Amino acid sequence: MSIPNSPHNPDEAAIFPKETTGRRNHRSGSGSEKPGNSSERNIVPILEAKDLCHRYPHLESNALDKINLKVFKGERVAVLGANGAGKSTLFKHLNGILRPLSGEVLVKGEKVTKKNVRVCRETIGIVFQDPDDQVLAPSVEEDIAFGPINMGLPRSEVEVRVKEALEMVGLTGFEERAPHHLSGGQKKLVAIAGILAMRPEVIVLDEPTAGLDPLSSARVLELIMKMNRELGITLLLSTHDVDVVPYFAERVFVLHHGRLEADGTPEEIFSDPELLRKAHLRLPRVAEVFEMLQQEGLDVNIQITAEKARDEILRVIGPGNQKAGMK
Amino acid sequence: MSIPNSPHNPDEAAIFPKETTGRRNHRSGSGSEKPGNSSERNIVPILEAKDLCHRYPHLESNALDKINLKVFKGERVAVLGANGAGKSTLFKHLNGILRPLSGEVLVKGEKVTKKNVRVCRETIGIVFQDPDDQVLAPSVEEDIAFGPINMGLPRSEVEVRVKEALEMVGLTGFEERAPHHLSGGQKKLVAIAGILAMRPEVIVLDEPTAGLDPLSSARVLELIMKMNRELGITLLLSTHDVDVVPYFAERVFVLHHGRLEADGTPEEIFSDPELLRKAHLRLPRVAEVFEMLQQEGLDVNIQITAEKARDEILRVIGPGNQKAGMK
Amino acid sequence: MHIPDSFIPLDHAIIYWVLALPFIIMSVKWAKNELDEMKVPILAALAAGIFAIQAMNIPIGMGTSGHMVGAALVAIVFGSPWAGVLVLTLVLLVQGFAFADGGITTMGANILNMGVVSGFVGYYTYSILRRGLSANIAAFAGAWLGLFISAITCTIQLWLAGTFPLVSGLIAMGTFHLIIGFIGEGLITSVAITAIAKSRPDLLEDDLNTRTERAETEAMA
Amino acid sequence: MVTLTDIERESYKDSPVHRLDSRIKLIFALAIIVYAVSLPRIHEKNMVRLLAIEAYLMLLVLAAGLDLKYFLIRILAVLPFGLGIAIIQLFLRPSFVENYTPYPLDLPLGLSITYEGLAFGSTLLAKFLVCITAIVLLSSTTRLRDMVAAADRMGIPREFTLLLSMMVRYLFLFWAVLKRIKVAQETRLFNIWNSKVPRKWILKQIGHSISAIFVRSYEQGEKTYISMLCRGYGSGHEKAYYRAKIRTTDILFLLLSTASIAYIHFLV
Repeated sequence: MSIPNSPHNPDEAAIFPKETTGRRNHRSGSGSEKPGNSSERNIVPILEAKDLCHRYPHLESNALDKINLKVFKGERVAVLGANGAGKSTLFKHLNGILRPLSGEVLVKGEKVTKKNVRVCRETIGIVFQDPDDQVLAPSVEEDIAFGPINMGLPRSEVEVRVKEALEMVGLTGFEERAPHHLSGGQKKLVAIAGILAMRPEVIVLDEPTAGLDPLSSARVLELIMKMNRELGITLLLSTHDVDVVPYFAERVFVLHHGRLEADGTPEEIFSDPELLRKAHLRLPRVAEVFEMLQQEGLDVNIQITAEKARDEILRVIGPGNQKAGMK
Repeated sequence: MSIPNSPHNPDEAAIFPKETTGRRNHRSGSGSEKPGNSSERNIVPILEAKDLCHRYPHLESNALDKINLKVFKGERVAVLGANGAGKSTLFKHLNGILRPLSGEVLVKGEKVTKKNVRVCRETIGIVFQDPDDQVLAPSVEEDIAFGPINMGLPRSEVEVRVKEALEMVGLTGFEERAPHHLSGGQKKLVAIAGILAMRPEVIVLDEPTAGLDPLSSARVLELIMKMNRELGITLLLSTHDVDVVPYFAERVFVLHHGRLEADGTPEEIFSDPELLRKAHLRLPRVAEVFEMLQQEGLDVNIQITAEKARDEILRVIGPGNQKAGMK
Repeated sequence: MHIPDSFIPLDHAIIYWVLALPFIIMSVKWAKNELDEMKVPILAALAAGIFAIQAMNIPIGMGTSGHMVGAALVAIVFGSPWAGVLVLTLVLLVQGFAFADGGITTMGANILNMGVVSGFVGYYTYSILRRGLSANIAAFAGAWLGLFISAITCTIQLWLAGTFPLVSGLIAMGTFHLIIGFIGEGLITSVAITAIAKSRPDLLEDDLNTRTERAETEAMA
Repeated sequence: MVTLTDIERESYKDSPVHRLDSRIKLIFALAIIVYAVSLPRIHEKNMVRLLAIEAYLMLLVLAAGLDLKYFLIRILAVLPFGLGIAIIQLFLRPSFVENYTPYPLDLPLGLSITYEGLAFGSTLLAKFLVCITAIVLLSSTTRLRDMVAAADRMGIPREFTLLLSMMVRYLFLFWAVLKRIKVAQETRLFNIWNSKVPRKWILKQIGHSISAIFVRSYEQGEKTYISMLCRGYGSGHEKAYYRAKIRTTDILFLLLSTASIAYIHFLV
């Protein structure tokens, strides 16, 4: 038995059509001139990177290489990439934790500088991958209050925010609990609440479902959707779990070896299996079936969610044949 | 947009048909009387748990509750369960790290006792979820040598084993590397090599693909299959990633709240969506599409791998209609 | 408080090494035999953790920051000063050989001051005060006193070496560590003990034997 | 600021010095330090000898291809404390000298400098410099784990070197944890000098992060212990694993260095 769906050898796929990448890259770079779906909402992107480069002192090559991207208010964007593609490095630039080697990051049109970095961090909250790095206080409420207190808010306001954040993530009643004794999924929720309490406009989440089982993972994703829907928070989420992306993202960035290889809707991205394999990723499981059907010569479009897959299969079978297949 | 495929509320599904569970449990419990697929290979199971119970001192309920299972030589078994279902606790009983509250564990028909525990640990190797818990030496070769040295093997033999294990996992040339310079996937391979060098008959892997990106995950699974195929190692693997199971396992145990809820082939297990939801799991993404098609009244069988899904869809479309759908 | 090489003449340095060695050997023996071998990996990982903890800046005031030593904290959690000796020995070895922080010839003296003195003084002050006071106050006093006494020992060693005048040295080092120790060692240890009591209450169980028994029932080592 | 990462980066370079056996380098560094410390506290030849040794060490630094800026930063990182103590010697009267010759210089506050104080202070500083250079050279050309292996092969009991080797392994892990914790705290606007929040609260938060690292490293040890049991730990066969052998170049280096020190001591 062999394991299908394993990404190709990267060397094999190295001859990737450069033009496609170039065009894709531009879509984000020139969002303001060419009014796309997202730029209609707002002319000034809430978050923008211009030719952003980063290099770690001990490494030879750039960890981020001329990244150009724009995120608009209210969007839900997924950053897809294998481990080491540069997702976490990119995120650390978005609120001025790292300083660019060249290029710049703009928050609401303003360049992130040493001066405005505190404001930027209030605008852009980051939820890190391992909640144990973030949730340090011995009780849930103390941890959630950490950000608001650092912002210099008065005690009463802090209390309101802690209460609200706990309600939002569905952990009311957990105030006194020690985070150490919570499950992985619950700890993740506390980490998110800690950021929510700072009322940021953008929340960046690094691999929010990593290590979580299906139930916790679904809960975290539901919460993320709710934050976007109810609070209008712009979301940027990194993941290497391609199956989760179609259910969450309106737009997808594909990152590979520190370069932004593509920027498009999930449908666009996942209709290009070669692109994904080059980035050491794979197709969603459902899409894989459709790719195989295409290889069999069937006239189907690649679908990425279960619902659309069902509809596409029903369409191919056709209303006449459907009866034949009935029980 | 809602997230489909989220497991149901556990309370809703609480009225789970007890009979089914009972029957399923027995399949494994009475393997010797009723010659099944697996017991044909060997009468004495290489690993067996009899009414195994475990309780952690600070908890009220049993972490493991009357577990009965048998694993036969050369099998590839997946233990499916949500976080906290008891998978890791079960594994720690299999080589005498934990002592049962009641019941017993048999390795090659012999009860694990304080006396033979060292031999058991040479027979049954455990690869833990987080390679940082296991890779304890500051260089790859020192780490792989740890097990063989503890077995009291002569120096020359240790060197041979280190070399072989590194070859097997494809990390030859990494002898001198420091673990913190390795990627997550590579660290996992080192952890596996450390166990392989002890030449165990059974390898137990706790969530071997957790946190790995698609490429690393595929590499680890390929290695696992190779160990089974080439070295005849019996494999027991825990996971909550249901999508991976069909590509790996011949048999599946479903664990929930410390109980063994089911034991069967992947096809059997995944044809029962209710069972999975009760265990806080979900159907594989591909199977989900088929479940939806069934709900539409289509006469399809639930398929779990991409290949079989393709064949099933082609079957439903039928050879006549297939032409109609052709490009 | 790390005494560098050449600040103590070689003959003195050798005497401090000779004094420190039995403590180091005893502490390894303690880790291996006294309770169970489980202590060995825990102490190694903890030494790595203490190394990171010592790199955390603690604001003392007026723009100066200090850091924690941690011998008392380790000794209190393990219920034995030997743990403090062993962990600090490991940390000082790495600091000395990797960072040139503290010397090689003077390492014996440094281990005596920071590991043995602050571990023993810290732990026994804690355990005596613990009879009548709450854990966090006892921990505060233990850690503070441990650090203070070890600074005094350090001053005396430098005086014996002829590098420091006794009185003014005592006044300078004493006041400095009285202040640093109050915040950096005392307060932080007390907060840490309270926090550990909440996340891992079992680590602070007074009766060490119950802990060992539990470990034995769990592991068939 | 010198971090573990910088030290490690240098130690991973490749040069004739890096390739020397770690035992040889360890013995060499120890010999240099013991020699420097053992020189008399006041002696007219001290300066020449120490500076000659320092020059020899600097030659090795160049041969090792170390980043000179990094090397300087590392020296400067530890120098201030030593410099401070050395400078106050000028104003003190070293207790081990009986007669003092005051330096003809009028100072306020009734301070005076003595020739003996000057000689002692400068020797102290020179010795200090040589010792730090030897250690920085050692740690920049020898990986930490090789030092542990060297210690093991030189007869330090395995019980202790296993502890050291595991500590070195987890050192880098917790260094990374510390960095991640700091980044996460910065993201939430934590700053130990933030005047908008009470100092007491800030100290409490530091206590929390320290206890979090403490508990995490303790639990890392517990988990590692379990995995060690699974790999037969406690069988009594504990031995270290290494492959390096001492080569002729190692012996030559040791002979050359011994000769150089001897030459410096007796003939300079």
